[in-house]
Amino acid sequence: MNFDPRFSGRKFASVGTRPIRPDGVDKVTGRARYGADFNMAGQLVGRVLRSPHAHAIIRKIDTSKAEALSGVKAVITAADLPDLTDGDAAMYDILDNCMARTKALYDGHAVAAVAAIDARTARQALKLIEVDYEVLPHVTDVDEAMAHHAPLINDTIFTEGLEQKPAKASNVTKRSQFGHGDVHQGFGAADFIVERSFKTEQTHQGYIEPHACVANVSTDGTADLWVCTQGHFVYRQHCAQLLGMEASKLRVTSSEIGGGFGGKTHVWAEPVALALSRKAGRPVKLVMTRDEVFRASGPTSATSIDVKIGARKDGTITAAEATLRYSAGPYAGSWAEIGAMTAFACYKLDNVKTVGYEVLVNRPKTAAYRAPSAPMAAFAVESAVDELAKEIGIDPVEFRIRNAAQEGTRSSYGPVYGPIGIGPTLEAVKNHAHMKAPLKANQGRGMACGFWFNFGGQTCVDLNIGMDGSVSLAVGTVDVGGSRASLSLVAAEELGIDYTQLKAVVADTSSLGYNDMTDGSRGTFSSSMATISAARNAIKILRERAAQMWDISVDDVVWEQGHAVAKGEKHGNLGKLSLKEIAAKSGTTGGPIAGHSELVADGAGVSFATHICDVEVDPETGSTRVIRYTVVQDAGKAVHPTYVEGQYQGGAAQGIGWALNEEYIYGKDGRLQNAGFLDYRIPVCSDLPMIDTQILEIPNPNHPYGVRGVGETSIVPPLAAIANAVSNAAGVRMTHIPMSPPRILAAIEAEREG
Amino acid sequence: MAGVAVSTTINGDAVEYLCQPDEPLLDVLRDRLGLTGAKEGCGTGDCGACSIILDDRLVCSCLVLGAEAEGRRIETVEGMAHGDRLHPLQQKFLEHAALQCGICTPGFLIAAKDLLAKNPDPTEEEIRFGLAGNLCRCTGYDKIVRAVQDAAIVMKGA
Amino acid sequence: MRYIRPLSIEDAVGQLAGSAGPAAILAGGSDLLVRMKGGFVEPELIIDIKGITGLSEIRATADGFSIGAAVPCAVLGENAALKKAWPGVVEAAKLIGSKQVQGRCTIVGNLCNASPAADSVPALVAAGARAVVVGPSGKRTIAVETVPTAPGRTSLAKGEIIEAILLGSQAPRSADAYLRFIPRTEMDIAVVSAGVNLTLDEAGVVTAARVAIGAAAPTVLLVEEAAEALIGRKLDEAALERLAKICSGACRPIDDKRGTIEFRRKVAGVLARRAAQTAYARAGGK
Amino acid sequence: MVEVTLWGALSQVAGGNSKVEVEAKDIRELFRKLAEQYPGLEPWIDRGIAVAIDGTIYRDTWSKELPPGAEIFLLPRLAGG
Repeated sequence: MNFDPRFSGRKFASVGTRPIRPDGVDKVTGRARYGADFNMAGQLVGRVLRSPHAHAIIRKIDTSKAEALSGVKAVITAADLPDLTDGDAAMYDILDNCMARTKALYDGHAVAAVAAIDARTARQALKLIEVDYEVLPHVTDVDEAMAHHAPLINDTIFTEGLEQKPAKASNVTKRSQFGHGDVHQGFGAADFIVERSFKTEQTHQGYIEPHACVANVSTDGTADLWVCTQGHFVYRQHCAQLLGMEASKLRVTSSEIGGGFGGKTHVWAEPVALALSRKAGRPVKLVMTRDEVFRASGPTSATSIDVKIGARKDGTITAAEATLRYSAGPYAGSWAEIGAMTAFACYKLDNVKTVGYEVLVNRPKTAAYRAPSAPMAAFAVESAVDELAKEIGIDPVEFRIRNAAQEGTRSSYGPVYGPIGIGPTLEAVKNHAHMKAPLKANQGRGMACGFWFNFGGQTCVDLNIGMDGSVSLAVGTVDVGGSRASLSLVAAEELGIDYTQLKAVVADTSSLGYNDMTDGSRGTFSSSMATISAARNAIKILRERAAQMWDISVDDVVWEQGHAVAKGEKHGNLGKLSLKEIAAKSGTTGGPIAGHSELVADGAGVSFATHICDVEVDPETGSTRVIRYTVVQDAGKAVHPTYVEGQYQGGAAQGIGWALNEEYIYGKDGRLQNAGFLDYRIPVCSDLPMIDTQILEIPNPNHPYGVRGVGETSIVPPLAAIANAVSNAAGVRMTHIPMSPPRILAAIEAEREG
Repeated sequence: MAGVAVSTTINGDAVEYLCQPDEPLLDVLRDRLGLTGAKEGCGTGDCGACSIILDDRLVCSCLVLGAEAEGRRIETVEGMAHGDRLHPLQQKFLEHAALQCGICTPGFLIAAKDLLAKNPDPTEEEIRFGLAGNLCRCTGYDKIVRAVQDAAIVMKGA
Repeated sequence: MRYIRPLSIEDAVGQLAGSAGPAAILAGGSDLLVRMKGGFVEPELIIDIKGITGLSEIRATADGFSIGAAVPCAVLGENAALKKAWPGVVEAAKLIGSKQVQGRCTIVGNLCNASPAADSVPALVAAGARAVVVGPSGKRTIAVETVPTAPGRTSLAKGEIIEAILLGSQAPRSADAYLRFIPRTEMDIAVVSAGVNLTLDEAGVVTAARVAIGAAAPTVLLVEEAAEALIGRKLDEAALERLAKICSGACRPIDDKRGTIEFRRKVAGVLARRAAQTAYARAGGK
Repeated sequence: MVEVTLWGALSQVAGGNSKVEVEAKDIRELFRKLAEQYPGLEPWIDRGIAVAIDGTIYRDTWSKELPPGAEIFLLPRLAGG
């Protein structure tokens, strides 16, 4: 298929408008069905038994008493999910995370599961399962896990990426390095150097909807799975592989999803529910409790980062270096690697070096969280950049403008940039009214920049034109925040019809080809590309049908504003045929009219944002209130600007929570202390001000409309922006996220005492 | 365990059900009555996704027993629209894109309805504190607050 | 498991006293249902007291107010007379949980849950509130601060129910105030808190005072030394400083997920000072 | 012939070279030739490598042509939220 993805600079009729989303009415009337809103006849209730220990050998599991309980229909352990991963280490980790095999690796690790006729029976059955644990020493802190004396979590792991293969097993699974130039020389040329260490605590995506699914395995080897997920095709692949099924025989339907933010990108409970259903011979509904969501799903890395940046008196950065240590949970990951790639991506640097270490700890398996790994790196780097600007005596915005990357700059992670938006976001911030708003006593202003790659990936779209001329759009990327609206706009744009003539749905895995998940800010970028391609394919058929109806050559038919138009003098009297008119005759002109697209949407454009934040700090209690907040971000092209603003605001709010109060708190026993929304404190409505947004549009050359992807970048700058604001308000540099009141007060007191 | 027979009124309709003595009203609504508009985000009263109005009081239905509903009046999100006419709050939530994933939306609508019933002309601060019991992880609350402000204007004019 | 809804306090007491297995009183349910959900309690009998005549009312009495055990905290805020007389108690009650929780939770439940961090308790203690206890052997009235004895434990005997909380009528030129510290603006449990009740003479000199600190020890602290530091003085800087110091010193806090020992100690003093200033201003002091 | 820059960990399995020269017209051929020249790279390629061509990152398009003189950068394949 000859689809040209290049940016065309067209004028838009639909794209850029703000209609009501197609799934909106269902969502405001309570009719939309989420993961837990689906039921099947005869369904059982599934529940999971979880390890109370952070690290323990599972000597024996006795399920006999649970099995004997009336109403219990199936009990499973790792033995019911045998290892079929065939040397695929990443899949093995997912399997082991779904159901611990020989060791429980964190508080909350699944060790067994039951399916029973009701929740009460299932709960009772869990209590009857006897697990014989041999408790092992554990480690939950990222720095402690790297120490020589630390308990070893997996003795088969030897650090990858070292020049020589290490002789000893280690909790460090991988070292990665990026950069160019000579940092030693660069620091030699610096007049000022800032060098600091930073820590960030582990946070959770905090989606309001717990993981939920209904699994139904039939005796003929086919199965259905209803689930809230960011990628039902990926879930199908994983579940099929782990259960030894053929992918095509497992139909996965994605429910409406109540938030994911990266946390619903890999399976947890779904293979367990399928295994329970297979064993019980009945459908099984498995819904995590909030406590389970925190203990066993989700979290992002905790980090420990050292940064060193040098600059000349004139404000030119001469060298930048960072060492980043990211916790991965008990399984190998590549989180520090991403941190190492993104850390200095905003700047034009001749000498830069970043080193990342992936660190195993006895905490839940780290999952992606919105621009995974980038916010922590940005916190460390942007804090140091701010401090350096202050030391040199340059305005922090000016300092960043002077050193900002631009088209042609070699990025800190390697390639040379095309057209990018960091400079324009900084210029917009410099001129923003927020920068001139007056500050009162105990208030401070901070700003910071952020970068994210954005992804593309495998994508399918079916566009079917009904005989009445209405259009249904079936997409394979889960709609996490309004993409059915934006994709409908794109289809309307291409077809030249009204937005209301379209209805977009997310198709199940049996109705459409494979799609990567909605991650990496790819939903609108990728599926809009496939939608454009599908629409153009449909238009080709529409033109053929019009040509047939007119009995002229298709080469003489063009598509303009939703109509086939016969071009050329000789057809001047033919008028035009609307999509509706062509569709009405489709039954006799060749059958249904549709456009399909299966493609790899590659070439996603990197995106940048700069945030400004004002805070007020109570110097007697360390309490911080965000009083003003502004997001400036490059969208490439905002297809539905209201939902783009929503992504900017949402990312900022999550970043504010992370910066100020959210953290996993572990006890000395290695158990999570705050597995609930009461003490895992995400921002509430009264914590936040209005979040002002400014959308910049620097087109991505690799998308017909210039779309870049907008979902993730907005969470990258807030940690640093708020840290800079708090540091300015409190008069002391904050280096530990979250900046909870006790940490701020302790820092103020320490500064006061000198 | 003996079931408890309950006669109550839900969205204006007389409803009878049998529930377990320890069964939260939320489970009754969702699992027994098919009213899945109220969501369980936490089950402990910390997220507000299961908000309903019980005898003119905003409550979390996860913190009410089904047995307690005897003889009382329950309003859920399913009862907000009149036929095909959306409640002004529902309409404004759509217009302002005050939802992204939408899981918290039913709870917010119910809480906002209660708020405006008691305070038809709230300030931004009153809206923010009035809705502090409802968590939203997607929007940063900005568009939710604006939708409620706008709905308040419409409702005063009505 | 059974759920009952007695119509008289005598019946409730009888059922509670006669229950063979664990029984639980249900008023607002905002603590009980959470504990049941978490599997921390599994009562065999749930006694819903909201059907009992008078328990859902706030009554003006000859010496003040009687707040029934089933009155939701939201209703306290809607009672103009109570709010005028005891603004500190009302603001404390109105800080418990969300609006949703407000519609259910009660100050008696807050007291009997016996959490060191209960919001309404320091305010009630500062206000000198008393609890009316009904049990198999009759009725007694006790000081609120004697109810919680340790985290999660109370001095109530088997079969005893707190029927109401009594608040006196405020003397002229008296007022109370309550402040707590939470990391967010809403929805949190107090990290530390302070309730202050002051009576002034015409010259603005404190003649009576009660100061209570919450979340700083296993049970609420009635800090008599802090009260003494205020009595006989106007609320000058020196008095406030001394108050803060005494309150910080009186704390016996722990390090936990909500705060550190150092933080609680320091902020207890800050809050006591700020609450005292508010109470003083409310009482007409300048 | 295109010059390909490897990131740190890759260069170690490619005999310590951070830049290698490969005769390849598209990404498919690039991966095949790289695996032939440096067998240590094969497992990395199997796990997934992204290719930046003049600054644009391609994760999946094997058919993408490598224009002569283009800047080719290999990068780890990333996870997103």
